Amino acid sequence: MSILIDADTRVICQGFTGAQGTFHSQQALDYGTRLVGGVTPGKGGQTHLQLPVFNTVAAAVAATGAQATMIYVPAAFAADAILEAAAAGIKLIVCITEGIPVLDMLRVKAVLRDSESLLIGPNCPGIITPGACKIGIMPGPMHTPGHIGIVSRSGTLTYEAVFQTSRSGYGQSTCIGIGGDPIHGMGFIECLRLFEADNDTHGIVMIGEIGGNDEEQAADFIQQHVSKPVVAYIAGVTAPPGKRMGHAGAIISGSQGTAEAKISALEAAAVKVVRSPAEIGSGMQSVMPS
Amino acid sequence: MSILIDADTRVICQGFTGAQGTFHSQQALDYGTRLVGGVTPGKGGQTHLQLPVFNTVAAAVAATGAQATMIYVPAAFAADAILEAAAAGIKLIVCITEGIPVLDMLRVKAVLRDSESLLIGPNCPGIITPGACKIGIMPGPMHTPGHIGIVSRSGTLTYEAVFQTSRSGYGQSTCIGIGGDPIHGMGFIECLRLFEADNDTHGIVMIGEIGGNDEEQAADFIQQHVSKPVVAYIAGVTAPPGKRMGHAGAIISGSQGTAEAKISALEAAAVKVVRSPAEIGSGMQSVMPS
Amino acid sequence: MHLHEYQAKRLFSDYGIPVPAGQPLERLDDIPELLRSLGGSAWVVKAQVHAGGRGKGGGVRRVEDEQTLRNAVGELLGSRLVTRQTAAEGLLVNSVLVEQTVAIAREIYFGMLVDRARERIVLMASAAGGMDIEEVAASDPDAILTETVNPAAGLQGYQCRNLAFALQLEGKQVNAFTRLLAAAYRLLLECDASLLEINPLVVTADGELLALDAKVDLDDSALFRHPQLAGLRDNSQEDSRENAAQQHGLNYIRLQGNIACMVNGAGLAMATMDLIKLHGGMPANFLDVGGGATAEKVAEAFKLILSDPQVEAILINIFGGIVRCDLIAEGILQAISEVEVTVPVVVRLEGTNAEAGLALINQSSLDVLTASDLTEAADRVVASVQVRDSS
Amino acid sequence: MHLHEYQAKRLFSDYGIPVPAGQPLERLDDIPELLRSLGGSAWVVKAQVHAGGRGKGGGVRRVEDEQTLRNAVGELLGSRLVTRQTAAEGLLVNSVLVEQTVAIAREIYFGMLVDRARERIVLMASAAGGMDIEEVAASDPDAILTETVNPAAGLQGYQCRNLAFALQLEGKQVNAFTRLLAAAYRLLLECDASLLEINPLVVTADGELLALDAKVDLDDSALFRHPQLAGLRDNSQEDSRENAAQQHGLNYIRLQGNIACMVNGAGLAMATMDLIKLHGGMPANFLDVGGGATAEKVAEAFKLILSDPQVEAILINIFGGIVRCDLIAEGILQAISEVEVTVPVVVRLEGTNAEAGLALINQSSLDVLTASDLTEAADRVVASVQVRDSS
Repeated sequence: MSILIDADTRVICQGFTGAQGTFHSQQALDYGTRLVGGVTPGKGGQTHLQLPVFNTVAAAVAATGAQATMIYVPAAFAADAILEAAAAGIKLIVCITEGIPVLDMLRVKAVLRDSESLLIGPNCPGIITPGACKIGIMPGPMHTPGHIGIVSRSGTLTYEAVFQTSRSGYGQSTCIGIGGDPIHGMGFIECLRLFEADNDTHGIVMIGEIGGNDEEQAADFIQQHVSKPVVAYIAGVTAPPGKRMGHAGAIISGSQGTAEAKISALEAAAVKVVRSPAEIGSGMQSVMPS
Repeated sequence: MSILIDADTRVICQGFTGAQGTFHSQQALDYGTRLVGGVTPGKGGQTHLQLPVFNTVAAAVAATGAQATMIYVPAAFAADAILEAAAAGIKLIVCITEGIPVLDMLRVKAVLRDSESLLIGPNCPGIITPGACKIGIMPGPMHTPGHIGIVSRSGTLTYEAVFQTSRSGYGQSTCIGIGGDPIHGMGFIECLRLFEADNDTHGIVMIGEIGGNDEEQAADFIQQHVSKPVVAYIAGVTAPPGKRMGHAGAIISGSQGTAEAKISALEAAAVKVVRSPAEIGSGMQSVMPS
Repeated sequence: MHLHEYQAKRLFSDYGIPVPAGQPLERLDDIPELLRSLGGSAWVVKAQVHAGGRGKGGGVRRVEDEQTLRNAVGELLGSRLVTRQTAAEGLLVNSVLVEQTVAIAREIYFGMLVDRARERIVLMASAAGGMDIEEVAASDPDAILTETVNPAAGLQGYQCRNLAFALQLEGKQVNAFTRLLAAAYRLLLECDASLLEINPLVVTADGELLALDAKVDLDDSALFRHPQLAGLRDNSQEDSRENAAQQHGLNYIRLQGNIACMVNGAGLAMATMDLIKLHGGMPANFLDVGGGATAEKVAEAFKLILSDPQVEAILINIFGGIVRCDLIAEGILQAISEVEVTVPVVVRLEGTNAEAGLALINQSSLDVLTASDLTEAADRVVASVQVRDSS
Repeated sequence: MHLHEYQAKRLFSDYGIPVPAGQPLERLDDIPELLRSLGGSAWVVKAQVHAGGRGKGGGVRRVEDEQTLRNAVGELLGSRLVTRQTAAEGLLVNSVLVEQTVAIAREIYFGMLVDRARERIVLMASAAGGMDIEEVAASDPDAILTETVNPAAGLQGYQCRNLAFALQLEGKQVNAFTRLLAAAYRLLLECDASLLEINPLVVTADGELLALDAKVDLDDSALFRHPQLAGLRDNSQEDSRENAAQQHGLNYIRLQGNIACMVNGAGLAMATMDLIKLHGGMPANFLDVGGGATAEKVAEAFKLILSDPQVEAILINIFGGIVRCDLIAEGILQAISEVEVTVPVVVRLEGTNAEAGLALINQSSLDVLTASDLTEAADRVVASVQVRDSS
């Protein structure tokens, strides 16, 4: 078991014939992902990586029954690509592209509200169910099939969590990088809900960052709905206020968004919050039934 | 009993101090409607018809607990007025104004989709529960408290149905003119559902017109969900094709929209369809248990 | 409100939708100047009327020299063009559009409108362009491709590509098509158009896209925010009676029968027509005098009705609501005494102050019949015509 | 990307948002010409830097004759202005904005931005304008009014009126405010602004609305579709090291500590800083070398780090994913041999080909420490500084 994807998930790649799309499609194939084709407008009918290329997602879905997509198109066209996937009935949309304009994402989210499609990202490493299906740019080999669900706003910190939970013998059920953009798809709560319901997930690692209030809301959700052990790490205790959105941003977010506020909220929800990124694995050991 | 409104419904008027708003507010007060105030931007704080005037609907709701609104503002500002009422939490919005641009209504409906507010109209006579509450431009005196629910796309034809059901002794539980604009609020189906659930409504009159396919959909709904006797009249058997929306409109609507198509659909749903507008009352007599 | 092709194409140009080189023309004398600025060696002359089917009606002529051009323009200007979409008397041709000819490789249909069922803007396209698209839709619905626009996001590129690839457009045509659709969408929104149609949208021999025809209808209710567009109205293309009616706040449509009717409310007006038919008569018109029926309005309505020589009787059906029936009755009597009414008039009044209104009419010396209900009113007016016809 | 006030106000003018009469100035010599075209008898000289709090920092001067104006401009141009929002060294004043003075009746705060929590554009207003609005929000949240825009409908008039009446604007000010907000909303959408702030928005003694200050931030990700706006960037207002970093695809922010770090990935970079602190050290910077870390990039990162005289040790933390650790190790060794590195360097490599990478470093003759895990790496780099400091 796993969440969202497994060995049977039929995946396509949007931006298939581009440099990024080609490289990561090959990596996905090598990992065993059931990639069934790709989309590059104007190259429909060609063959790429021995798979069919389609002009549109709708055509790809009709021909292959694709259920998931990974998007590697340039930022200027990424919002359109997400909406195309949703309109074609793709259930899981993984957008790797970074640098999508905020107003584009605002429009995308307004449309997805009425859609059954789930979006992961943008600006994220993607999702992997070890040994079964990899949709994204994470390095496959360090993952181990197992029982920890990982959800993270940060790319390389996800790898750290994977590495440590692999080393400590738990392995991962599914790992999801939800991305750090201000307006994004699935958040902590949606992922936590799925992990809680997944029989094969025995514990959860959640990795947050400063900014926004997603972690605070996740803490509320954990307190009410999550029975499985959760280990959290929040990056940015020493981070400078950084490039702020002027006064208005500060007014909107109020006191929320600091690492300390997030850590307090999570600890109040009985989450094991580790202060060092090196303690994710050992933190998990301390909360898992032996 | 009745649907949507009763003697306790607190009503405000948007466009309160204008000519139309003033006239019909006075008529509503005379009928016994619990009108609690009105809105005219810039005239907040004044008194009109011995009732308070507010600058915004939000202020009116806060001060009066208004639950319903009747809108008499000019067409150019009517969409804004509807959205203002919805944002202020008004549950029943009755828009009398005619001539609202179609694209404005498109935007209004897109927003109302996510709202709990119900819209009646625009370009409609409004809604009345005889003897209890009148929100609209229908003449009050001809209505009689009773047990027939009336829903109609046409203004004066509603009056015809009211007149005939009053004369034949049934009276009306609630009468709703849903308006004839291409993009409008509540349709036949929403009203039929409420009438079906209302213990005080024993029979239903439905008055349709050529154009669109609301009547066809209502026929489907009646077949599946309405147990009470329904009498229908469809205006426009002899109407010329009229001002059509070019080819595209014809393609979209296909064979639907003619009076004959509507009559067939309704008769297939065991609705008593009368061919003469003079037979609404006698038609009701023929289907009501005596 | 309909726009003429040349007006729609000017809008197209403003929004970046490619159209053939062309200019409108209203006077024969302007031909030399037009040819100097337009250039070219072969042209198409297109009658500017508010109706489709112009080609089969002889309103579109291909010419290859100035004299033939002059002849074509001379024949069309001032004539009345009859097509399958016009009334029998046709429509007056006040202007023509002269365009350079185009080498056509293929013809596509494109349309965009506000769809009342979906409550969304819908795009439609078909590879069967240039043909009677309604027939295509009826016989082969799959030949019509549609895309629905979500207002929160607006028209998206993928929607244009879905249509483009389904139409088997190729290479740079896909992007050109996408740009064209984006421009059309912007035009529809910014001008409050209720319909925008390009039939045919052609691919030229050079592979370019070009709007060979152009149909734009504007939302009358939104004209208040487009004063410049409102100025494009051409009243010569409407029925003169309907124009006159509009000026007096009356909604009038002429029909083929002999029994005129005058009603308050569009639904009741349609129902009254149906009723006349049901009782064996033929309605001569649809006429809604609206809510605020005054004596002047009723008088104007009489004039309008009587200007139709086919009318042999009049049925007045008023349901008094806000409008009081006694005031309406006074208006009727006053109008009949002013306008020379030579045909039988049957009046049915119901609602507010109906009895007082009927009493006024019955007491008057004028020859007006009253009816106590709708059925009686219909019977009486139909009978009055039958009597007249058999006499 | 921040805009200068004068740039933001030029945009305001383009969109119909009223601003005081004013002109930017970069040279003292241009004063006479400026005064000729601007006119007036009293002016405000405002230093153009990317920071708030200019008034209290002495960056805004009121002057009433040409000589005082000249003195004020002379003092400001070329100086570094320090405010509560700048670093200690302040920001270079390359230009000033000279405006006619305005008689102010009251001051309002207005802001508009993309709110990540609501995923909507949000408008904010407060009667407490001209003040430190963040303090107002913290001490009296009810003093901040908000309206959220539904993207399917866009900003509505009632939302503007809700704010206007709550601010107790009167008469024609309500419509003026509504027009101003509609213009601001259009600007935000059409320019891909992430923030638009007017503080204060003043009501003048004559009852007119005027944007006395203007702050516009643009979405960097969207600049590709606004080449003209992208050209407004003023690099002199950014930290020079951060500018240099950006040119090499590095994300660098300078901090106050002495232990530099070089990391791939923003999250891991923040975590590495946290780790240094947790082990008793002070991070000198945030530095994300990104996904495609090449030898050149690593070399540039070293140069950047070493240009900070406070740096006493360097921690390199790389988690190899797509990037192979052995290639990174080669890059590190090559960079150290090229750049003169005089401080201790601790390297932690993990992930793809980590062992090969560590072996390369351990086999080299260069003085680089390796660590087998994160904790050891942090311990070692903190210890190396403590040894140095105590020696």
